[in-house]
Amino acid sequence: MQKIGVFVCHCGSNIAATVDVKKVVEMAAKEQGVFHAEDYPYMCSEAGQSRIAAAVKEKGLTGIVVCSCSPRMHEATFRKAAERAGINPYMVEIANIREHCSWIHKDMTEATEKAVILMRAAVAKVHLNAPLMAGESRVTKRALVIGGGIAGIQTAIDIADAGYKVDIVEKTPSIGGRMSQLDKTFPTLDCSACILTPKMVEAASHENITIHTWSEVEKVSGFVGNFTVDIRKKARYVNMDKCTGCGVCQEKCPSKKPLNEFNRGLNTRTAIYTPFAQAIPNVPVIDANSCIKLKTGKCGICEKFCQVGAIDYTQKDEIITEQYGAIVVATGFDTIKLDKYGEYAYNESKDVITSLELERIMNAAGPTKGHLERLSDGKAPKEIVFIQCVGSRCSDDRGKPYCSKICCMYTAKHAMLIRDKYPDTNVTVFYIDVRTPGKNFDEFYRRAVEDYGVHYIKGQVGKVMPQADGSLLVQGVDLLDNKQILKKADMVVLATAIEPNPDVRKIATMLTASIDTNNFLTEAHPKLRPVESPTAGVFLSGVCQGPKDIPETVAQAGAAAVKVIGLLAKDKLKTNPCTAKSDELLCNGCSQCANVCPYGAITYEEKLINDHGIRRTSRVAVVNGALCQGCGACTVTCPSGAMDLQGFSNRQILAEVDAICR
Amino acid sequence: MPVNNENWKPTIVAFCCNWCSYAGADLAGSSRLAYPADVKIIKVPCSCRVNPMFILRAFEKGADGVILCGCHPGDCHYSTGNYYARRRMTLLFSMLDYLGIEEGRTRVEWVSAAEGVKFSETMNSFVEKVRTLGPSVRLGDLRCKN
Amino acid sequence: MKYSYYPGCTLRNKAKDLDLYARKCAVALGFELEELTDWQCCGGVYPLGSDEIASKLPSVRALNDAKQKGQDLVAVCSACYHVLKRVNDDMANVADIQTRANNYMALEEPYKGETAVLHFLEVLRDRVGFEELKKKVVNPLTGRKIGAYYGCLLLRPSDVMAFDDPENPTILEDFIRALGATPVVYPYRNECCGGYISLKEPNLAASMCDKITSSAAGFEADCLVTACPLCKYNLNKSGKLPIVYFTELLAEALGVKEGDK
Amino acid sequence: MQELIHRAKSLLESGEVSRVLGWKKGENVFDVEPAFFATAEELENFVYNGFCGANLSKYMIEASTWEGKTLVFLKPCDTYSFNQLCKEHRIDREKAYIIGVGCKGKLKAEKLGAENILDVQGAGYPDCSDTLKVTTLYGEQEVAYKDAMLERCHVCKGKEHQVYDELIGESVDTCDADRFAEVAKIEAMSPEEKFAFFQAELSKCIRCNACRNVCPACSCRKCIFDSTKFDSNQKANTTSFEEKMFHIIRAFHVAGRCTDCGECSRVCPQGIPLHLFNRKFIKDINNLYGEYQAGVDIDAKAPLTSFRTDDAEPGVGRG
Amino acid sequence: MSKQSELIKEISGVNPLKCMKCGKCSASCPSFNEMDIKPHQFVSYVQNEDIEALTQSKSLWKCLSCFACVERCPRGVKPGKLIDAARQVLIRQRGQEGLTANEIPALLDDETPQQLLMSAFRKYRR
Repeated sequence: MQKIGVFVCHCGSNIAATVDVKKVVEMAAKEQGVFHAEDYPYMCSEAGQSRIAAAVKEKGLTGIVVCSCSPRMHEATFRKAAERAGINPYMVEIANIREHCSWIHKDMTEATEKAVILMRAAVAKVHLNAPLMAGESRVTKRALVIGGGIAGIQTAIDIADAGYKVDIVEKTPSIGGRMSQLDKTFPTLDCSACILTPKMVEAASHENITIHTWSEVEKVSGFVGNFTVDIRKKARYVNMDKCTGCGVCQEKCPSKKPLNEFNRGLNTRTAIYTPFAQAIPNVPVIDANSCIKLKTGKCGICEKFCQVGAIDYTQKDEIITEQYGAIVVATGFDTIKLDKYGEYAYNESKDVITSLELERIMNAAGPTKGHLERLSDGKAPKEIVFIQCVGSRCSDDRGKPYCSKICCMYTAKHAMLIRDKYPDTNVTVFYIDVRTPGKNFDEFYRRAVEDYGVHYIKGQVGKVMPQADGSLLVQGVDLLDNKQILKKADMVVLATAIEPNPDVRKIATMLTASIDTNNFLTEAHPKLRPVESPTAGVFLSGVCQGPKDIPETVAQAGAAAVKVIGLLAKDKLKTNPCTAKSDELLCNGCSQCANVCPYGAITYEEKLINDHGIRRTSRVAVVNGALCQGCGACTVTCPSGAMDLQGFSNRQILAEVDAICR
Repeated sequence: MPVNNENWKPTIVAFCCNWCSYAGADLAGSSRLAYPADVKIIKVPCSCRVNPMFILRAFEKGADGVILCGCHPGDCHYSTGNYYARRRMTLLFSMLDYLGIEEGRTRVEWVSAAEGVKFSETMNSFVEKVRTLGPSVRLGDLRCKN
Repeated sequence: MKYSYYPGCTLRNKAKDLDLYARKCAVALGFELEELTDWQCCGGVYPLGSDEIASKLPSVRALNDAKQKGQDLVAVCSACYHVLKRVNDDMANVADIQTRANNYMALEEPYKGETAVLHFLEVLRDRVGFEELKKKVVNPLTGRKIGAYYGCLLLRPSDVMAFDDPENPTILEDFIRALGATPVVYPYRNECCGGYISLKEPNLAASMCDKITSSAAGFEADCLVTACPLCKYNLNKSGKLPIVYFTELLAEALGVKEGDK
Repeated sequence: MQELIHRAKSLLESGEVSRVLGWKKGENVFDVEPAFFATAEELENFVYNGFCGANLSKYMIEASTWEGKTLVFLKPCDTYSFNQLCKEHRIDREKAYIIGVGCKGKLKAEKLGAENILDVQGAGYPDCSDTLKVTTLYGEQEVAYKDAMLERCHVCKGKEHQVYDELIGESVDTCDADRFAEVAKIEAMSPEEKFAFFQAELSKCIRCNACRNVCPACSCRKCIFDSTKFDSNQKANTTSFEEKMFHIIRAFHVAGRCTDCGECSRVCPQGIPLHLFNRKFIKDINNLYGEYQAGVDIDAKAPLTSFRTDDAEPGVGRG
Repeated sequence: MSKQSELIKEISGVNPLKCMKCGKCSASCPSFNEMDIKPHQFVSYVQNEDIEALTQSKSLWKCLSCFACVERCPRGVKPGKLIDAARQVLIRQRGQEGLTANEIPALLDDETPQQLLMSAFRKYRR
């Protein structure tokens, strides 16, 4: 039999103005098992909390009901207060008479009646509460970063600098990500490689960082502080320890057909390749789909020319298993496919390109060695049309409903760079809005217009029509002039929408991290916890969470690192004690609960059961309290009622139901 | 048995998952979006914690309507809980309909933590519906032919 | 294979070739077009107003007749195909139109968009197959450079028509290729010929058609092929290129054009 | 029948099985009950005839805990239950030697006017014929076999055994009705009619628990209706919650697991068509989540422990 | 007036509030130069409930129903449906018709297909 104390908060006038708190106290005192009831203006205050402690001492209370604001606000506060007063924190229940009562009802009688019922439900529940002990779990002091772009690199460096080990898993042969493909960066126009490469080198040479390139996360199990991750290290066919990165193999490789991914497929590469000159590690991989030796058994030229004997055609994929305390997702983005945007003739004309392709064309290491030229005939374009919002801000199924955020700025950058380097080339930008919120951003855009003479037209393009003479006829509209425009162009650049890397869905599933309708990872709270995923121990860095530019990405990467450091700095974590528990006397061992458990927290054991003196060996469910997150899916699936949830037991919830319907 | 008694107050139990719908109800509160006091909320960790027995018990003890609110499908804090809840409730409601229990006394609504307005509107419309149906009698009388 | 066939009013009259060759080619390709009895004119344009029911009824009747026979419904004229397909979509997916149309029709069993509406070209692509068609060609049109003219009605709105890629379709090009000729791709092939406007404002239609034929001629097309009598009529006025029905080309290639015309 | 006894004896003698699970003669020709037979002598009381409707699968739960193998006779429809129990780890397949017995439809004694029956010709195995000759106190009469069959046999799931070690005897697919016709008929009723129908049926219930005891899916070590976990047992069988909701909760607990073996309706002393609850769930599951027959595939995901992201919303289709 | 704008929304099934004023409709329209009120403006006229101007606009008779704007609109607004609805409001309510029977013979030639007549009837008349 519990001895329960009921504490009713006025919350100043927030509650007391609508709920007759004295009446609630009066009614509480009449409830069975209630040995103490009082009200106080601010229960959450220091003074309010000490009243609880005093009552516990004086009346020997075993359970506490606080009628106050939402448990989401102060449940933790009152649990701590109870603990200080010497009772188990899980003997506290909150009746939410503010958000769910006083704030939404006007009539005092009605609100008071409801508050009394909510109080009764909480009292009924506390009668059945049992002390729960939060368990502890060890924290593995190592972090995993998935994705080796600027977001992943920055997060890894920050964590490593704090003294913790970090592994980066990168799918492609080198770290560097999208940023390594860019030519210049806005709004400062500094060279992307010049600021990124030192970071790549720093990561690679950091004693606390291990980089797994050409690798993918295969499987994730465990929970915050204790993740176990299988990493597939794909066969590189090149011995990392022996290779000196001399590049002879690439010069000699006779297979030259595969499209160069790094150059967005604008040219080809060899079958053995490093994606770009500053690649880290500077060790090539063999693309098994194109390698003549691996496909036919004949060739072997690279092996012949490799002076250090680093080529190894017998390599196989390897799975390594590592333990981590925290995981950071930094999987970045790609541009959307343009197959559904036939009106822009992207698939029909080589001279209609995406902005990311233009980055490669402008880049000195790109397919045209940095010369701005048409891919169809190599001629210098004299008229270039940029089209904004291609696939962004679309509510139909062709594109994405969101603003890709970076396009306005990089288009201004491209326009400016072209006008600077090729003053006789005209640049026209069709835009819907120019969005430039950011430090020095609008100034940058204005510079493109005012100093560089870039022609901005407010309006969209309806159709791009390749002409018989090889030019492109652009049919658009100038909304401010209210005129339709037919413009002959030599090149059309599409500000193509960005979308999260398609792999993120697979990774999110493995991590049980949630994802929104656009495949962006969801943050735990959009404002207050923007770099944490709702899954404990999983953090977000970069565009996988939402469109952002480089400075924002780096800032978020640092923020994610801080959260990881905060976690790894702890030796042990408290676990949620409101977990499922199976009564082995009742368990049939039918496995239905395990089928619905999202965490793999339920296993089965053959156990010797002493059923009121009768001994038998039975197959019974056992819940791993460290894995269980307390959703309760198993409890409803269990036909015999053996599985119950601590803190939300069948009897507790039924007692609440009964109290409300009484 | 619809009653025209203006003063009749239905008893309504709302099960709300901790992560989305309970927070949505909090938001309705902090936004001062009124709904009838007939609604009493029971917090559960996830919509999948709601055993059909809880719902039947509520009716048996005198509830006139029971509503279950959870995270939108795809947004479950526990990834998949609401999908199981959805199947269970679909079958339970279909069974109640089969038994001739008035539809409209049970409902499932997905309400996110950001949908205070939806929470309030849902409760308003649900209470309105239950009011038109009057006190719940049938489930209690299922085994008591006079 | 037997299909219900909806010729449409123009094919009874000014576009007899389009109809005749379609029937002949069907025989040559081994399928049967069974003309619906008592079909009524589709109206030529799809009634856009969501509250228009009466003007949709002739299409519903044709669709329901095909359903009764358990056959897919084939049209050759682009406009008929367009109207039939869109009305069918309404009957399947727009509850209000479905209810009201069925109330008018008072059928034994309500019509709910069960019939599949096919354009003759779709029959060639999806049922016969262009590879198979190629094998049946006896007079390959080798050396001919033919521009496909799609116009609007076959392609748009693509969410309902689902005929081909609305901006870069390939079905007519594949068709031309199957007949042994060389397709000419030009950007105006899915631009409007002016449609009904040519009745009252022939000059406006002419200027539009001129853009189309000039563009095709610029890409060195010998002729344009179309499935629509109105497109043919409008385009013909510009006089730059000969305009032929696709069934005529098909008949020629299959060797069934000459003789008992 | 002699063949079955013969085979049982030889398996017992060879020591391959330690006991036999079958049906035992009762006082009357239609009084047949499940029984374990430990010796060849006991097998003299073994019977297999048209009244052996009882599904023996559930008895294998207990038999699985005993030493040695048990020979069990299963009709085609019983094997679904056997499989389902294997899936739920309640039965050890290795502990069973299954003889799949032929079945030509089982009889419902009540349909023959049970009380005065002295003898029924044509109900035995293998002499099942199209007509039954019934000898009663008041003389002889003839009944078409089909007319005396259990409801479940009219919606027979088929003559194939889902699991067995050997087969003896021919089976006949006796299905001549739509399994879901009755459910559909009720679904088409007005809410008032539905309620009146079920109220009338459920009011007959005397809470004898026969349905629960016979049900192969209701095999919990301790039923929640007898458990403290739901506060439902304070006053034995008399709390009104339990009384009113028993059949709904029971149907829900077996939803997705019920093989529709029909034992509940067969044993109900009040003649309540209890299968109508289970079949409603099966019909909904088939319609909403794809065809699913419990007990066919041991590895299949059960409908209530799986989901699709585009599942129907609760209440959809109810207007 | 507002009643008429409601009617237009109802007939067309279009929600003009979805428009983000990108101009893609006007950029796609083959009759743009013939129109006094441009496709992207249809939406504003309905929003502003200036139906009078819309129904008097010659744009009503210039739209070819080619669906290029419908196809390419990124917001699902479908301006072509709006203009058709405005045309219907006009011909339904006032009996104003863009084509009279007397005019027709003069407009025909030997080749005129039935389809043209049918379409024109549908477009210009009730």
